[in-house]
Amino acid sequence: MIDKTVADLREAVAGITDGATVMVGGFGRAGQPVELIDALIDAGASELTIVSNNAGGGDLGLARLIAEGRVRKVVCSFPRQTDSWHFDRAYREGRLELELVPQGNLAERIRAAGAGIGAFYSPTAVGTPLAEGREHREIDGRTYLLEHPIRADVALISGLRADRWGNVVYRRTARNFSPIMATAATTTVVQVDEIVPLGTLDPEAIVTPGIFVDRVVAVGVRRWLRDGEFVGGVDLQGEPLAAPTAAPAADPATASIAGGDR
Amino acid sequence: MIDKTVADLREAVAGITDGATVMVGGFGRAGQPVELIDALIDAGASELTIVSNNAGGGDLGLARLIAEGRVRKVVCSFPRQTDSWHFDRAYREGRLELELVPQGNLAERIRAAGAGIGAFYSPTAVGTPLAEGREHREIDGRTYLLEHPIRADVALISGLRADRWGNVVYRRTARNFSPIMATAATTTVVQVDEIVPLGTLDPEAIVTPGIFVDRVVAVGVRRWLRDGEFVGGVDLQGEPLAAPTAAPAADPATASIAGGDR
Amino acid sequence: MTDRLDRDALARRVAADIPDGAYVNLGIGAPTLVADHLPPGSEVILHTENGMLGMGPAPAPGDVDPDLINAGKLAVTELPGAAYFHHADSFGMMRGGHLDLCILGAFQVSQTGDLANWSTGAPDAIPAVGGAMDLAIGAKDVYVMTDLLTKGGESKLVETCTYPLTGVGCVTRVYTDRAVFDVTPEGFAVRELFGTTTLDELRELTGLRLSMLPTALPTASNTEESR
Amino acid sequence: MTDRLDRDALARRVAADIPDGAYVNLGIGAPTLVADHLPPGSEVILHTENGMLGMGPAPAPGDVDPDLINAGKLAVTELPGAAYFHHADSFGMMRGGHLDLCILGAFQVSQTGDLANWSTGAPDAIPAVGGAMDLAIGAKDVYVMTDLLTKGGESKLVETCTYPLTGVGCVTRVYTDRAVFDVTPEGFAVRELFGTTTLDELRELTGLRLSMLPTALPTASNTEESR
Repeated sequence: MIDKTVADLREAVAGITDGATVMVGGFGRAGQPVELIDALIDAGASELTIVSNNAGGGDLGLARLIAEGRVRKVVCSFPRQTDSWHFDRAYREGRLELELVPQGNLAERIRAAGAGIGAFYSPTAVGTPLAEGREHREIDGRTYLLEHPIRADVALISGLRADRWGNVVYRRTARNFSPIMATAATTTVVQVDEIVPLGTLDPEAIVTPGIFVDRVVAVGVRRWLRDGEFVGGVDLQGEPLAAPTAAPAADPATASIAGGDR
Repeated sequence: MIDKTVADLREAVAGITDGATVMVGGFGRAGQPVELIDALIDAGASELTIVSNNAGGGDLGLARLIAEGRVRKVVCSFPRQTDSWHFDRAYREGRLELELVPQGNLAERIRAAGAGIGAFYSPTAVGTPLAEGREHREIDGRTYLLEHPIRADVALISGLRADRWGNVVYRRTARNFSPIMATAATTTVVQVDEIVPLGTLDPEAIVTPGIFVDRVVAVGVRRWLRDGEFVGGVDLQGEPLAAPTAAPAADPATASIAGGDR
Repeated sequence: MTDRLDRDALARRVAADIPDGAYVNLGIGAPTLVADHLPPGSEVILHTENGMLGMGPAPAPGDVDPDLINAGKLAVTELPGAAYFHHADSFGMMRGGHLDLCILGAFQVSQTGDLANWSTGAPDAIPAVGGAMDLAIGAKDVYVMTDLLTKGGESKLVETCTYPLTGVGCVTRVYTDRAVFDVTPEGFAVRELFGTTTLDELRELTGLRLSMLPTALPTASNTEESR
Repeated sequence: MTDRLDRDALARRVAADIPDGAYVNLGIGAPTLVADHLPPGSEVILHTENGMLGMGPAPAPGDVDPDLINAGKLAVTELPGAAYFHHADSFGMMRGGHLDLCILGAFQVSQTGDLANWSTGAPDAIPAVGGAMDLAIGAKDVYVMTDLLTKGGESKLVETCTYPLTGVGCVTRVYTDRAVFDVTPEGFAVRELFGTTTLDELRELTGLRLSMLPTALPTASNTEESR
């Protein structure tokens, strides 16, 4: 019998070694496997290379992993956010290396790793500083850059529900990078709100088939959901809405009035 | 208001000109847009280049298009079937050209066209006759072949349901090539069993978002389904199971015993 | 000063040019405002790079869903007809030329349509590119929405970009607070002047040889207001 | 004659080697039979190239669903836990090395693991390759299931394939009606002999320098029968 579920978060991240390359799903906070990252911090691995769209925001999850000094290098498209102070400090102090990849190339390179593509030509970034020193090729009158796959030892991702075969469904824009990261890592670990019986997930709507998944751990239903349905009552970080007397903290997160981070 | 639905099959295939490259969804009979192909035959276009996994079986659909002498070239992975007599004859008589592409390269080349990839390196077919004269490249110790996108003027595909924005869901293995073909053609035409109100399809389960679809036409629920659920009573070709003395009707529409009204 | 369009008026002006049924990606920042000014009754389908078509406006404060955000990581909503997909599919949509239009901010736009909007090249800046380069080369049309001048008074329309490029020859139109410009083979051509702005004034502010499209509207902002 | 395994017995023999939990693609033809002999209670997840994981056995005659077929275009069923996906994803699964095992038929297998199974190279034949080349290079292990000899009595195990190749150095094991062979750096090594078949006999039939694995089982077919 196939049972990819593991009992707890500790077991879910077991075996991630110092120096490992770890893909981390999520776009900002949506779909970020915060519980798995916390377990990874507890487990103690360091000198990690992180592949993720962002480099953490606030003090949670990826940001905390960086704050704890566990990250040697970040491969991402958008590290700089209003609340990326942990990354910013580590970067400015030269404590970690940054490899900047345009978001679409990042996604396609991850997909290529999972799909056995040796390399591909992308039109993105041609003529920009990110094209310097790269192989250019003209195809049908357009210039492209050669892009190579990005693989990882481990992918940590967050889904809504999974079954014991490792089939996963996501919720809304929390899907983002997770389905492709699941295909590109030697070991893929998925945290979900709940594990459901085999045969419960609609076979037409499964986004990540279990073939890409090695371990599944249930972390409990998020506070803004009930039976998988949105019930509201939280802020963008998923924290319960403040009572009338919410005091703004003295941190930069409150300085965001226009919300843009570019 | 966006309304991609068209009134009938004639309108659905309008504008397909002689010499056009037409992608045709389906794997064998599953997902083959037989009604659209019939309309294309009626519309009269010829000298077509067909991109499809197979080259037709039996006397229906793609096989009939070939039998009618409308096809100049077939790009496919598996033309030879036990019932591909129309293709076989045309090929042996030199009336059409065949470009044989391994199935995975065919799929990936179609995807590449839709995803704006200039070309990619595939390990498939290295060392085989299909690699002759092709660009080889060694990447990380493995040899790959350069593969280029396959685009089309029109894609004809078959789905289960669609809405007026052109969002499409499929049924079981009838999905096959259709979602990628929808992305790779200038004009994508979808036949579905039924058109449903906007907002009815689950946003998490939409396989082809409407951005890839230009025209949608309803052709009626297939005879082996009721309310989208399988009710049985047909053979592999979708024909009603023979009753002990079932006389083949002159008009296929009257042969519906399982509640379909195709 | 009052002749110049403010951000909201500019967003309204841009929105008025988006045809019914268009698939549009709105960049982070000012372009996001365009969503609030789409003509009522028109169906424009908004794409967000993080995996959604059919994005709706911001939710009421109590209805913020942390799983439903846009590229700027702000809460949005889901319209009937919406669809979700993963990042490779989302950027395949862009790169494959399926979006009709993308509206971006800019540091500089050159007269050949080069765009610089991701980095000022400052040596101590932390670089971040996000989806800007993919968007710039992906959409059928790339419109830029920006003030004509920087806070320091320099023209953002330039002969050649001095900031690091986002994309080459990708911008087709620029909406500024003073005028709308098309990028043509002969450089920037004024499509529309706002308020009392004149062609000569624009030439002086930009230092560029600007032409005037035969169809240019001299007082579009007023026209807008009187609708 | 009776010492040789028939197709069903061979399918049972192959099936016995598939570990619980393996992701397996069965080629068209004889390999399809393996599905009928998977050990009860073991969960082996079958992949079919036309977009499905969790494929079940053939349906009852009245339950044939034309939308649910395998790579050979035969009716199959859906097991609980099944998932559907499109062709690019299906072949990405293969090419990306996610399948544990693929079982294919063969015209010839060379002692370096080259496979020829798609074309006899006959000048008047209509070529058709399907997914064979993708499968050959994609799965972690490629097992071939075949009679040792052609109907004309020629060995399908050869020094060098004379038929057009499907894949280079891809086969790891060959199950035949007389013996099981591993492809090793030193060529074919006998892993198991069926019935009264001897190593010398195999050397004569194949004309190849064959070695014997230290762990080789001389009478596996009997062992099988007595389970």
